[in-house]
Amino acid sequence: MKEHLILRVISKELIPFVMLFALYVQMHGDYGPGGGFQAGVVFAAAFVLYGLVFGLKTLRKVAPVAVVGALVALGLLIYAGTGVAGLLLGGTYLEYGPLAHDPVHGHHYGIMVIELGVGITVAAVMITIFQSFAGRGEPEQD
Amino acid sequence: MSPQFVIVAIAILATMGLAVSRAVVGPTVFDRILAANTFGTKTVLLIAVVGYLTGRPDFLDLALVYALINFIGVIAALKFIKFGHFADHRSESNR
Amino acid sequence: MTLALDLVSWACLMLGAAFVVIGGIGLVRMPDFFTRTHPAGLTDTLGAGLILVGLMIESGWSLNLAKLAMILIFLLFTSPTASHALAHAALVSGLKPWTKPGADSEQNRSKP
Amino acid sequence: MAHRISLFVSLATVWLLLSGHYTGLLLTLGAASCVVVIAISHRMDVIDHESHPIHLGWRLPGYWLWLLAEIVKANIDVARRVVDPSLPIDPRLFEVPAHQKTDLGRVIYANSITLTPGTLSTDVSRDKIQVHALSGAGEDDLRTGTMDAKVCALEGNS
Repeated sequence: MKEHLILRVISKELIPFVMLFALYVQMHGDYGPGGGFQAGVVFAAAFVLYGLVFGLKTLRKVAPVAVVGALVALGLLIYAGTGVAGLLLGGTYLEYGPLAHDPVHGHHYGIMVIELGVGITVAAVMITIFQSFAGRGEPEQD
Repeated sequence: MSPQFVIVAIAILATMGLAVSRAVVGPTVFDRILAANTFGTKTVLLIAVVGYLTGRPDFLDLALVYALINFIGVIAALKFIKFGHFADHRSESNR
Repeated sequence: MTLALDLVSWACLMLGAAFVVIGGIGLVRMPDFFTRTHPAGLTDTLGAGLILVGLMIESGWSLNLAKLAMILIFLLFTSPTASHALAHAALVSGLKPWTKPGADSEQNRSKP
Repeated sequence: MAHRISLFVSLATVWLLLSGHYTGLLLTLGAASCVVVIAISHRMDVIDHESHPIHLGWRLPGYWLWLLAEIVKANIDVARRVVDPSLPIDPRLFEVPAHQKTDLGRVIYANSITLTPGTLSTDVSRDKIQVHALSGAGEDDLRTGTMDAKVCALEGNS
């Protein structure tokens, strides 16, 4: 659909704002509806739109399968790492209190980092799913 | 409860019902996608109005997300009925 | 909120609701796909616009106003794009537009 | 570069309007988000004069106001036709010339046509746009070329 003029121009206009909106949902998880999972899905939606309009090959160039796969693991590592950090600092697994001097701040930062991990993993998994499902029925060439 | 929001919500719901009936009747696949698109944009409005009706304008974030997903969904559905799959096509000559 | 603003908000919401319903009726009444896209556009432009403007007046100067404006701008960008893509795909796939029976409008029409 | 700066400004504005929490932490995160988005957009190659038409400048709001009036007129016309029991429609498919010099101009023209109910652009090529109109009135309106000229003026000479 790359040749589709209107779709191409409008998508180019929209994609940055979709991504920014996803990050807004990510960062404001404590204040309103939102959080890591929703943010990840919206962020991936920007890539899905990009892939639909500009083609799967271009999407693979922008978000290589290896990098996206690594991001799935990175998000999980951030999540688990926060838990272990709490453990090392004298709490239990996934206890946020000890992460900062003030337990309230600790909770705040802990949740934010955990949500970031969730967001990265969800976005990366969604992009991976799109790439592998969209690849079905691909002409066997290139 | 403010009556104007109730009236608007009912009007939107009625239109959504009409859109669903069009989606069921068809007859072509494009009619159905058009009806689904209309249904989607009306859902966005409904979320916004219901947010005000219940005094929780936080819902506006959800309305934005829904508008976005609706657009991407229509484009995806179009691409799918056109090519039968999402992969790159050898002859993408659809200007 | 002052009475005047309240009245304007009411008027916007009611007019918007009316346009949305008329668009819905048109969606059912029109004879073929291409003519149906026009009433669908009705609900997406003035219908959605008036309802969102009514809500904007209702919310006053706040961040909700900005969010409503964003929804409106987003709809105004995406809805014609989706309609165009749909109509284009329908035309390419060989769907013939319905014309008024008996009137061969394309040939008979004198170009102004 | 100018497009990146303008994208940053608009992204930051959107963030501030969405956020509503102006604490140090969230403002820092917001700035970081804008930078991340610009980095990814750069990688996607979606920042250019098409997606971010700063060269249109202040002519754009004026055009929008004019378009708004057109939309209102067209809406009332189509609404009248829909509620009329005899359904007075006479749909037709035709082509109108498009004198815009750039792709962006043609996109604005085509989307303006679609945005006014009663006319719907179905195909865009180099120098003409195929339009489906609900009635003769819609066709006559477009054939006067007012909208075409307005979009051309919007493009300017840049």
